[in-house]
Parts: sequence; structure tokens; C-alpha cells
Amino acid sequence: AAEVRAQLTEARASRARIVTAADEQRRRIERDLHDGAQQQLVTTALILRLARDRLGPDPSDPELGVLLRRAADGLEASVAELRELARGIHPAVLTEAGLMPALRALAARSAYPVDVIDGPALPPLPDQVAATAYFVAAEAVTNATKHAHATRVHVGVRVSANRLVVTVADDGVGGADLAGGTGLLGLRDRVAAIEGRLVVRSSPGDGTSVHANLPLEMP
Amino acid sequence: AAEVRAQLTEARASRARIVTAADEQRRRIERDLHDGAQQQLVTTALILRLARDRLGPDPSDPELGVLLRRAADGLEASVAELRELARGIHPAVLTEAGLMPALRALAARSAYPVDVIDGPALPPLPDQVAATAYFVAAEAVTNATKHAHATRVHVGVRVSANRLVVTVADDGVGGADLAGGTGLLGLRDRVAAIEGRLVVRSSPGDGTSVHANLPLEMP
Amino acid sequence: MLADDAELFRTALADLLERDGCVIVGQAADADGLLDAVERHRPDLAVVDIRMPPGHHLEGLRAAVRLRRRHPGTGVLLLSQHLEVTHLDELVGQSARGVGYLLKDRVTGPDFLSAIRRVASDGCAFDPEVVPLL
Ligand SMILES: Nc1ncnc2c1ncn2[C@@H]1O[C@H](COP(=O)(O)OP(=O)(O)OP(=O)(O)O)[C@@H](O)[C@H]1O
Ligand SMILES: Nc1ncnc2c1ncn2[C@@H]1O[C@H](COP(=O)(O)OP(=O)(O)OP(=O)(O)O)[C@@H](O)[C@H]1O
Ligand SMILES: [K+]
Ligand SMILES: [Mg+2]
Ligand SMILES: [Mg+2]
Ligand SMILES: [Mg+2]
Repeated sequence: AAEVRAQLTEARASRARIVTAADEQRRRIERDLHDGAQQQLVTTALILRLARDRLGPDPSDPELGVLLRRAADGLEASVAELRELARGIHPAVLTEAGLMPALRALAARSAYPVDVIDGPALPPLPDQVAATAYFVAAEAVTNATKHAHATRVHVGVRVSANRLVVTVADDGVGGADLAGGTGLLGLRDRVAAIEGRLVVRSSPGDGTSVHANLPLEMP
Repeated sequence: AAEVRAQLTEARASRARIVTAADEQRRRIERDLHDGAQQQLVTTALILRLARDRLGPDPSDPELGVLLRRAADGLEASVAELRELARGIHPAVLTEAGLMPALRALAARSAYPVDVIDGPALPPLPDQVAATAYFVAAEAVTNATKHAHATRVHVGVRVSANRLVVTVADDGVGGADLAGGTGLLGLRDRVAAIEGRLVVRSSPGDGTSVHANLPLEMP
Repeated sequence: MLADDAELFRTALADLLERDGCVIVGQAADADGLLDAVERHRPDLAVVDIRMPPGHHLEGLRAAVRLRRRHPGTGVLLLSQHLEVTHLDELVGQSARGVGYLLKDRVTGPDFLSAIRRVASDGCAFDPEVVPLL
């Protein structure tokens, strides 16, 4: 029994390390995208703009003007796409400014009305806790906008008894089902990896709420 | 005791799901990069080339020719950079062609002489096994080229008793130490997540070998 | 005044601004060069990359904070490849006059040149990505 217990401790510890390493890798990919290709592309887009300016509004070869415009458009589209992709991998604002600003930025970007409820200021959070809280909120908000037909979505974060509690609630059709996809199941595993608990409450016609209860200190 | 055992089973199962989900995400990022931005950029490079052809070899505005050339160079550099990054995230050849071609591509890219030893053809491998085997080989080869001062590195893969055995051996200075970085520790966790075993043998002056023994069927 | 260690980007930016009627009084590739040049020329505006040698960390930002204290007449527009918002409050300080912060992606956007003019004439310009963080 002692051996099984030791194996359990090790399995949980390695699970937590795996999540941390994956987060770290995501952060690095996001940075590499920005500091590498993206930087290069922005310079190229600028040079192309100069080329177009040089050609002037009435080029002697209009076809050339069209080509340069298409190239510039394509380049700008790629820059925008890469920025989106990088953000989906790991939002820089989370690292730079913390959980609440990241959640407000998430809400601001949503096509849907999402309220982030401001509570008392949070203490400094361990990286994995902040990242887990963010990913819970992001997936739950995405679900609410995809599945709920809600009028509003609320995101709340508070600290209580050395735990961080994240809640995302909508007033939509309900019927969320962990077995129905990979999003909620993935959250449950992620939350478990830092010894937290995920609870989903959802009944048809009565909206859905997702609660993640995360320890601020790892046992 | 039965309860601890159940918790152990669940901890291991969720650990395996976390690794699978992370691999899946990496695969998706690679695809998004490839089918999205990269595709777009290749098209843009083509348009830019048409523009340069149109301008001709002796443009009336030489400065414009210079700008277009610079833009084309910048574009090419970004495409190359993105390709590198995507490959580091998840090598497409692994998904497209399987483990052995992916390892041969890895060896071909290495600045160092790396031999991939061909054995009997492998059976079809579960995705996580192929991915884990690849990442073990990639990290061990990187370590050998970074730390070993070896003259050669050998990579071998074989199937034995329903297990896949991956070996990376160098004839360098030895002294590999799991506690010395995050690479080997990360491999150990990754291998454990699919119920495999990682063994590192390394003694000063006698080279280093890394062995991963991976079950082909999950228990 | 332009300061960025990425030479290709900096010269292209200089071209763009000159074509728009700006006079570029100097270019620098690091924070010291920036501070010297501003001391000498007292320009209306310094466009400053956040990350420059030697540390490629927040050198540009720190230089920008000093510039704003020492030369209130010089507007400062920070450019960053990456969203970095530490010490942003320190940069803005008491008043958001003659100060801005944009991601480099915006330089080809439609509003970039007007942002330049705004910051040079004591206004401000902040990236939409940055605004929710202020
Ligand atoms: N807020 C919600 N309101 C109503 N139904 C929901 C809500 N959240 C989830 N569901 C239901 O539960 C299912 C499972 O959600 P889950 O996030 O796991 O998967 P998904 O969103 O369908 O796909 P993905 O794997 O991309 O996340 C959904 O398919 C949907 O039917
Ligand atoms: N093939 C090898 N030959 C000699 N020393 C090695 C070899 N592999 C690893 N080592 C030693 O063991 C240490 C741990 O390796 P590990 O891969 O965990 O970390 P790393 O390569 O230093 O950094 P990273 O976390 O980026 O992988 C290394 O720092 C190095 O000193
Ligand atoms: K920068
Ligand atoms: Mg979902
Ligand atoms: Mg290593
Ligand atoms: Mg720089």
C-alpha cells in the first residue's frame, strides 16, 4: 500500500511537471513567433509599403501597382493571422500583466458580451495557477458563445481560503456535457494536474456554470 | 488501499490524456502554420516575383528594384523561419510518413554525423508512441551534439515483445545527468506518461546512451 | 529621431517618415546613442524600440522614461515587436502627453502616420492591445 501511495505521488508530480513544461513550451513558441518570423514580416511589409509609395498613385504600369497591392495585402493578412495564432497558443498579456488583464482582454475581444467581474485585487499567482485559470475561462467562454445561446456571460475570479476560484456562468440553454467533446475534459485534467477541482453545473433551460477551484500552494 | 489504487489509475490515465492533448495541439499548431500563414506567404512571394519580373532587369526606377528585392529576401527568410519553428513544434513528416522517415530527416538536418540504423520494418505505431519515440530521439541527439564532443551518434529503433525500443548512443565524454537540465527529466515524464521506461547510461569517458522502452499497447 | 537595433526596419521606417515630410535628425541602434542624439538635437519626437542592445530587454523603455523626464519637449513613441507592458505606468508618468506605445505590426496600418504626428505634437497614441492594460 505504501508503494502504491508512492507511485500515486510520483504520477501526480510528473503530471504537474508535464503541464508546466507544456505551458513553458507554449510561452516559448509564442515568443519565437513574435521575435522571429513576425519581426521579419513586419519589416518586409514596411519595405513593400515604401515600394508602393514609390510607384505612386498613378503608376505607368498599372498592373505592377495591382501586384504590389496584392502582395502587401497578403503580407498584412499573414501578420494578422500569426498574431492571432500566437495569442491562441499563449497570450502574452498573461505573462506580462497577469490574470485579470488577460481576462479583460479576452472579454474585449469576444464578439459576445462578456462581463469580467472585478473583485478585490488578487495576490501574485503561481504561473501554473494563472495559466490554468486563464485556459479554464477561455474554454468556458468559448463554449458559452458557441453552444449556449446566452444573452450574457459572466467571468468571476476570487481568492478564498488560499484557493483561487474561477467561475464562468451563462444564462443560456444549458446541457453542457463533459462527454460531448474534448474541451471540458481537457480542462478537468488540467485542473486536476495542479490538484484543483473542476465542477460544471448545467441543466437544460437554466444556463451553465463552470467552476474551477485551484490551490494557491501546491501540496 | 483500493481507493489509492483507483486514484493512481486515474492520475496515470489523466496524465496520458494530457500528453495526448498537448501532442494534438502541437500537431494542430503545425498544421495551422503550414496551411495558414505559410501558404499565404508563399503565394505572396510568388506575386512579388511577378512584380519584379514586370519591372524587368533594368527598371526606370532602380530604387524600386532594390526595395522589391529586399522585400523578396525578407519574405523568404520569414518563410524559412516559420518552417523551422513549425518543425520544432511538431514535425509534419512524423504525421505524414511515420517514425523512421522522421528520424532520417532529423539525422539529415543535423550538423553532426548521425546514423539512423535501419532494422526490420516497424508495425504501425500508435500516435503517442511514435511521437514519444521521436521526441526522445530528438532530445538525445541534441544533447549528444551539444554536450558529448562525440565523433558519432547512433539512433536505433526496434520492436521486441510488443514494445518499441529506441536507443540513442554516442561515443562522447559521458557524464549525462538527469538533474542537470530539463530535457532528460521532461523525457522521463513523457515516457512515463505512456507507461514506458527511460534509462540513461553514461559514465565519464565512456559515452552516453539513452534507451526508451515503450509499450505498443496501453495497459 | 529613430532608435532601433534592427537596421533594415529602422531605415525603412526613416524612409517612410521622410516621405511623409518628417525630418530625421538622427538614428541610433542603442539606448546610449539615442540619449546622446536627443541631447544634441532636441527633436520633436523620438521613436524608440523597446528592446535594444546590450541586453535586448527593456533598454529602450528605460531610455524613454529618462527622455521624458529630461526633455519634456520631445515626444516619445515606443515600438515593440512583442507586447511588453512592465513599467508602462512609469513611462506614462503624470500625464499622457507626448507619449505613445504601439506594436510594430501597426507601422503599415492606416493610422500610423497620424499617430506619429499626434505624439510629436504633445498628444498620445496607444495600441488597442495596450489600452485595456493601462
Ligand atoms: N455553456 C454551454 N452551454 C450549452 N452547452 C454547452 C456549454 N458548454 C458545453 N456545452 C455542451 O457540452 C459539450 C461538450 O463541451 P466541450 O467544450 O467539451 O466540447 P466542444 O466545445 O463541443 O468541442 P471542443 O472539444 O472543441 O471544446 C458541447 O458539445 C456542448 O454540447
Ligand atoms: N550525450 C551527452 N553527453 C554528455 N553530457 C550530456 C549528454 N546528455 C546530457 N548531458 C549532460 O546532462 C545534462 C542534462 O541534460 P538535459 O538534456 O536534461 O539538459 P540540457 O541539455 O543541459 O538543457 P535542456 O533543458 O535545454 O535540454 C546536460 O546539461 C549535460 O551536462
Ligand atoms: K522589441
Ligand atoms: Mg469546447
Ligand atoms: Mg537537453
Ligand atoms: Mg530591437
